[in-house]
Amino acid sequence: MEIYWILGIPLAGGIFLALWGNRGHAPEINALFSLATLLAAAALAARIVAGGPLLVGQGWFFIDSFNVFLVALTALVAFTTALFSRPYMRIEKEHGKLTDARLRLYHSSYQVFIGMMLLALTTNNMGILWVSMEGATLATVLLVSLYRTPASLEAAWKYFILCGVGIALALFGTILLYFAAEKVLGSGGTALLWTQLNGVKAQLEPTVLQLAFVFLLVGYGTKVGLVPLHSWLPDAHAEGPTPVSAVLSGLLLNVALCAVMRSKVLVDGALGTDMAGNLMMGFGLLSVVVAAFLIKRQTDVKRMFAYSSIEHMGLITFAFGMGGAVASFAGLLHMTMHSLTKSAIFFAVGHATQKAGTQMMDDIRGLIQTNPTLGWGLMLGTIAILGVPPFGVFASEFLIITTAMHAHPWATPFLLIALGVAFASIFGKVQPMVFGETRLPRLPYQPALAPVFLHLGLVLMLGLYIPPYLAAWFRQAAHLLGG
Amino acid sequence: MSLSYPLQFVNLLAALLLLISFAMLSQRRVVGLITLFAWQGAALAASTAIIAWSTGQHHLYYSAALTLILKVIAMPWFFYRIVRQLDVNREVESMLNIPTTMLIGIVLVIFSFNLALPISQMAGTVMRSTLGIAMACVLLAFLMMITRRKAITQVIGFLAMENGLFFAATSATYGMPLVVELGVALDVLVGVFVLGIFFFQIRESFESLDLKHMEKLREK
Amino acid sequence: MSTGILLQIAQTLIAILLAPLLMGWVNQCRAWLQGRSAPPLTQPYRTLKKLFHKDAVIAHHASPLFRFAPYMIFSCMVLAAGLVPTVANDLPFSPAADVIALVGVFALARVFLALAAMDIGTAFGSLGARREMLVSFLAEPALLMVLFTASFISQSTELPVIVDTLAHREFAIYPSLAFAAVAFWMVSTAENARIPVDNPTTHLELTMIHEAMILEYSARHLALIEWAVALKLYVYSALGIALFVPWGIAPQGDLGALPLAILALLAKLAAGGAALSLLEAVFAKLRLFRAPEFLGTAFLLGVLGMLIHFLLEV
Amino acid sequence: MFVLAGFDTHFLDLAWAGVLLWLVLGFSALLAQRSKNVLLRLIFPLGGGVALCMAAIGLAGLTAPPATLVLPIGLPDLPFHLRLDALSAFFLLLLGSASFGVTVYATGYFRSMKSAPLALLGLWYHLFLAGMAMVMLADDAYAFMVAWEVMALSSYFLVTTDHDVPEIRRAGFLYLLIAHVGAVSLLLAFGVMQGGNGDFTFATMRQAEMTPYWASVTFLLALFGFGAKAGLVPLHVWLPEAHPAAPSPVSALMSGIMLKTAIYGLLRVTFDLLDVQLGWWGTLALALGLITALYGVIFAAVQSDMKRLLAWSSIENIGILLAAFGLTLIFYTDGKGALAALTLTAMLYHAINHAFFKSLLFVGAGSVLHATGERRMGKLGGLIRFMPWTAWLTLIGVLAIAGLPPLNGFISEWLLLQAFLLTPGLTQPYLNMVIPVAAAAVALAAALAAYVMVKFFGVIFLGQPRAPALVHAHEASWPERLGMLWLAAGCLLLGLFPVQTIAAIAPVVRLLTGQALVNAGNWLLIAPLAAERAGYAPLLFLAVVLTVLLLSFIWVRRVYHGRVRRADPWDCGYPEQDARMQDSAEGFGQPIRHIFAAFMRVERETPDPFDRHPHYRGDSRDKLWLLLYQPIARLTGWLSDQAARLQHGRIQWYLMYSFATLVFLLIFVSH
Repeated sequence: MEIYWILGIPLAGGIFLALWGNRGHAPEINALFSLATLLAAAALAARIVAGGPLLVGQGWFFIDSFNVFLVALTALVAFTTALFSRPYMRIEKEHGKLTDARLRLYHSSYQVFIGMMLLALTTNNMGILWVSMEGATLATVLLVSLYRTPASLEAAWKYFILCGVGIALALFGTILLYFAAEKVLGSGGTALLWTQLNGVKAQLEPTVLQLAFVFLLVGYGTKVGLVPLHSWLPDAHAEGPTPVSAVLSGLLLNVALCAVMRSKVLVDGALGTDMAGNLMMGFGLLSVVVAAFLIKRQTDVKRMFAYSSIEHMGLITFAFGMGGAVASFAGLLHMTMHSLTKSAIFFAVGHATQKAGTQMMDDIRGLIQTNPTLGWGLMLGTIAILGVPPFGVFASEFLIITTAMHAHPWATPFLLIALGVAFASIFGKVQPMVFGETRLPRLPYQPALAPVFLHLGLVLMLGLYIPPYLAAWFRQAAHLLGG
Repeated sequence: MSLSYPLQFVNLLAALLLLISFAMLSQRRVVGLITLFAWQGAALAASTAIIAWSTGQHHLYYSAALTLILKVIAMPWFFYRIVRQLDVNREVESMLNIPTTMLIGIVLVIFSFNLALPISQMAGTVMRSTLGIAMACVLLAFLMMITRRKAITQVIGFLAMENGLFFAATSATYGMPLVVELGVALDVLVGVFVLGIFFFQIRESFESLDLKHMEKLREK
Repeated sequence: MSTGILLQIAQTLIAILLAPLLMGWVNQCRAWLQGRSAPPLTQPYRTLKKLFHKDAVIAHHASPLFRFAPYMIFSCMVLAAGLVPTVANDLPFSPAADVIALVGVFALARVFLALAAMDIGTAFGSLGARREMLVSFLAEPALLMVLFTASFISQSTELPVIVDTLAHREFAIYPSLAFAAVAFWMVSTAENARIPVDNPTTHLELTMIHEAMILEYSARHLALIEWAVALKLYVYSALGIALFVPWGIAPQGDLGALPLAILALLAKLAAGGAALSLLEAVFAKLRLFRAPEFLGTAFLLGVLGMLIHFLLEV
Repeated sequence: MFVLAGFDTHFLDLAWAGVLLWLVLGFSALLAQRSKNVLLRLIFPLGGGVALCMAAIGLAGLTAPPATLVLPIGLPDLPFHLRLDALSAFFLLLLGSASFGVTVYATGYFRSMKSAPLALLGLWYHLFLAGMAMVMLADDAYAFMVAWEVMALSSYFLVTTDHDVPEIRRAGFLYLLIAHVGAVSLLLAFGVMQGGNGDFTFATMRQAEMTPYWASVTFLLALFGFGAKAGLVPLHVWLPEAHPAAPSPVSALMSGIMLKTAIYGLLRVTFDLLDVQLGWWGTLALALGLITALYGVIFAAVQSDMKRLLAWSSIENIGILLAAFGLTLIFYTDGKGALAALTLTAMLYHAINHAFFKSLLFVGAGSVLHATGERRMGKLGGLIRFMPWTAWLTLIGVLAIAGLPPLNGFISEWLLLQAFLLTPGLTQPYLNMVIPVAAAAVALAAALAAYVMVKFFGVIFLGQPRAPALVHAHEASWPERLGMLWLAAGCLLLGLFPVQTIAAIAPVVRLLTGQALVNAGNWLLIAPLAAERAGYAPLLFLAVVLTVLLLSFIWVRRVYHGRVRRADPWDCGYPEQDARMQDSAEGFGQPIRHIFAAFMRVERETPDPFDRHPHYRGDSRDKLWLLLYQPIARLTGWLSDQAARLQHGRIQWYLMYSFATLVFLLIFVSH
């Protein structure tokens, strides 16, 4: 059964790497474990696409087309990130920023983190979902503070406290859910199984579910980074090591949003109103607008792209909030595109900052002279994330905006303004980084840019051509989300 | 309606929990805070055990034991050690002065009771009103986290919040499925462990656990 | 048709030959009004003859454009002369270019003159070119407005049709034409480099517009340009006649009316020339920066004329 | 070509093949970055060949029945739909014919570039062409938007070819930003038009019934979006920055062709996709167009950088196109089909004219830039003697854009003015008042254009060289001359054969307005509506001028003995002449600046009497920057400051946010 492999490999990897320490080839082993995970995930995806949804282990694990594609995506990005982190971390060590002990911590908790996210994605039990989300948080807290600089400690602390509190609220929501469920399903394990709940969602007590959803939304929403719960996100992204920033904004946010969606489906079923949808649209729109205006004032490149993650998460939340086949489809598509593109950008940014020795954008200039491939990688990645065709981010934005214009015209002025401001801010800052003259010397070593262009290539392809099975997959998922 | 004595006793414990929450809200000294936290844990463990006994939900015994070990013995001891090592006993005055905090706390209690009322009406379990109390505990702990200025007090607030959640779980729903309980417990344990590491790191780079040193990351 | 073509050619020839005479007449009248002893009527012809027999002196770095321009300007004016009905109203060529094209012809000539003036690269040449273009960018649309007013009235931009409507249909009073007439007078003074916009006889280079442009020309090129200038004055007068006092122009295919038409034409031209010189005598030359205001007024009058047409005559 | 009209679908296939070829050429350029010969002798010429084929396809497609094609790429439910009807065919013809000349020119122009950047440029160049072609072929919103943005993106990279110059970076940024905002508003327009069922094909949009309200919303959004691309005032600020920044052939493509894609889109949306049209749209477009035209030409007159001057004049021409578009709408909604046909004909005619003469002027300016390395007109002069080919070919373009007969610029203006003249009897009386004023504005713009062009040609090519180095200016290379010849020939032929051209445009006009322009004249005389109302026969016109020219020349030869003496210029006997005595570009524009000072912010540096090196600098800036764009920037900054207050670093406050959100939501749902 692939599912056990998928969960087992990373956890085993975590333990193994913790024991193995840094006695040579740890990065390679890390990459190997991720590769194994990726293969298992691919196998699982193939099976799901062939055979449809799947309940495993007395219904403790439930894999439908919605989460299996997130599983595949997670495994893929995890693998490429591992590839990227191999040279990156080596150089960090050469720069004396990291010790062997910390690298050991990094590698093992990286695997654990991936494992936790996969668990969160595949579990069928809302309780376990909560547990694994908390686990993922804990695994990354120490990664954020890996450099032990005051700034990184502060970021990690805020990350821990804010997300911890958020998660706690989510737990309360889960309890309320269970409280409502056990009256229908009776006490015991089954009452938290999502499939069971989904079966009886019409009978669940609306008032309780309302409260539950509020707690779940605020709880998991904190991890999604919805304004005004987002405050931890820019700090954590800017201060942690770049590979961590990549997986945080590329994967963790998706997983959290996936949790929100799971509960939304239940609440919609129970209430029969679109209260949940409206709430999500409100949060999404707020996030998009606020993030766009905050991007404008950034000087630190990683911080800027962290805010852009908030913006895109807001856009996705907005899309899911709108509901309907097209919007949900667009939301899923945007999730994928954002993960791929944003992680690619962080890879490129990582090398750029490493070379310049700073994250201040004013000190990074003329990458195209010092290393053309890196420069073009960053430029194309930025253009992609800004939603310029033919890159796939545009495909989803196209669907989202047109649907919004048709279904909720009132929201479009905000979207128009926010997208415009975000475009002006990000592009106006990235352009001089890539183009123009520079004082920096050429890059001494060859950066690992294969992941960057792999991701961008995928994004480009998906912008022009979405393979039918992938489309079918998206469509099923969109249908599951109440399309 | 009349409740059986054990359950009345649980109600009493519930009231006690709420009381302790208020006490924590007003407590200035860190050590006192830890003590109160331990008591809260004890009350929680007791109520869990009683519910387990009176309703025959055997898995609740496990969680009662867990609570006892973790929240009454392990963590307080751990915190005492930290406080002694880092001597951060004296808490500087909180952001809001105590009376105001109390007033807000009362408002919160009323709010959460109102919120819980319709739900308790339909509660299948014998324990009705406890949900409101649990929610009140959660919100009070939240308030405490907001008002306090030391890292360690924030953590204690965080754990008090978990206590509230735990109480909600046990009293309102006779506890979550065992796996979940174990998972939650594990998470809490790891969390506290991580926190411990943190305290020392923070300590060695800021020479104190005061949060005012950690306001560097901001929008200029 | 054949008669038409004959008439067409005859009319054009008349224009070419008569133009210097008109110029002479205007100069004579002005001399009288200024109390000077007038040059003979045929003075322009003599000037032309003299110029044609002189040696041409051309600046070293004059480009071919400089030598090509005079011919171009001259032929543009001849073409223009062929478009305006003066004696007879059936001009088989006129459909080839209506009033808008007529304005286009003037513009073409002007542009070539200005370019030629800039070609040598002297201070006065480019100064003149700039001023000429400045004057024209207001005068040209004003002229268009005047012509549009007439076209609106006669629902056509073909001059013969316009003349036919105004002269040979039942008589009607068009207030819009009054505005147009004033505008037309202002434009034609500007376009023909007359007072108050420009002074054809000035010798003070700093005040020159038209003269400054042709300072570098000599001999045959100068002769062609002078002739073209005379033709331009003639065409404008003919245009004015056709628009505002068209009576007497022989209608289509009515050869009997020709002699009378010729006499009428001569009379009108004489009167027009006298009037022009009179106006020149009473007005003073404007400062250059007043010129745009002057022409702006003309432009506004033209637009007003059209608006009034829409208000009162539709 | 027309014999093939039976196999109409093949034209679309061919067009698609052409697009593919361009793409392939682009990427092969990237591969061939080692050798410049391959790039200049093989890839660019092939691209030119494709362009010529595109022109042929367009010409054939004009008369062929509409053909559609569905590609296997795109979104799952939305593969790329392509369609070739008369409208797209016409613009394809415009694209192919103009870009052929430009590309031929480019093979000579880029010879001085290094091969690596040239390869990159080749990639973007061909992507740009392919993108524009796709815009004209696209038959669903997604394909259209993708092509639209590919076009914008590739042109952005072309503009920033010399990205080490800060001004050029700024120009490129401004360009891409405004293009993107416009694109988003186009997205919104398509969002209104789609039926809400996620079906974005134009076919369904054509069927869609729309209330006047939503139709107007769509039109305004489209006007904004396409206006941003076309450089409609006040969205024009990027244009005078970006067009000069690009290498000259690229400027030619952008000004000559890319701006027309906006016009194409406007026509497509308004007349083809929307099922209702309202009169006031026309009035709005007319007003905006005239404002744009006058604004553009006034600023063109005061420029001292030759490429900026041309860019501003492009704004003017776009304004005229838009005015014609508005007039068409007015007539069309007023049920005056014949007049609508006339104005639309004028508009399309002007579009293709502008494609030719503006490209010609830009490449001419490019040759000058190449030969002298100087863009400031104040440092040029007298080039007609050192580069006669460039000068005389440019002169054709100058006369054409100045709207002088018998060249092509005059015809479109003539048709437009005819349309103004034939208006009386519109149902809304206020229009009858508006029209004359509009006509006056058009006439004014045309006259000013002549002023601008005299300045352009006179200052650059005539007079004495203003810098000693100019004497060594070398003539343009042969490929450049050939390219310019092609474009100049286009100007001449379009000017001399209006009847045939109008006949060729007729299918487009019929497609959009339901009826075509009737020509009452014969094969050499255009007479819209009726022969006795208006007529113009350029061939005859030219014939007469040439005959008179010839006769007068011969006759002068007769009477004249033909001695010519060369001497120093006389100039009223001023002894020493030097080049600094001529009008500079600023000087030539000074009267206009003096008259229209209200529209611009004039910055002057005047020398004081004791200056060692006295110099004068006069610079006229666009006032809209201060009045519109800077306030927007300030507002954004202010809002950003407000947003920044959220993020002030104190964790207690962050917790407070979560708390407040929670409580708020709880209250929200419990009531």
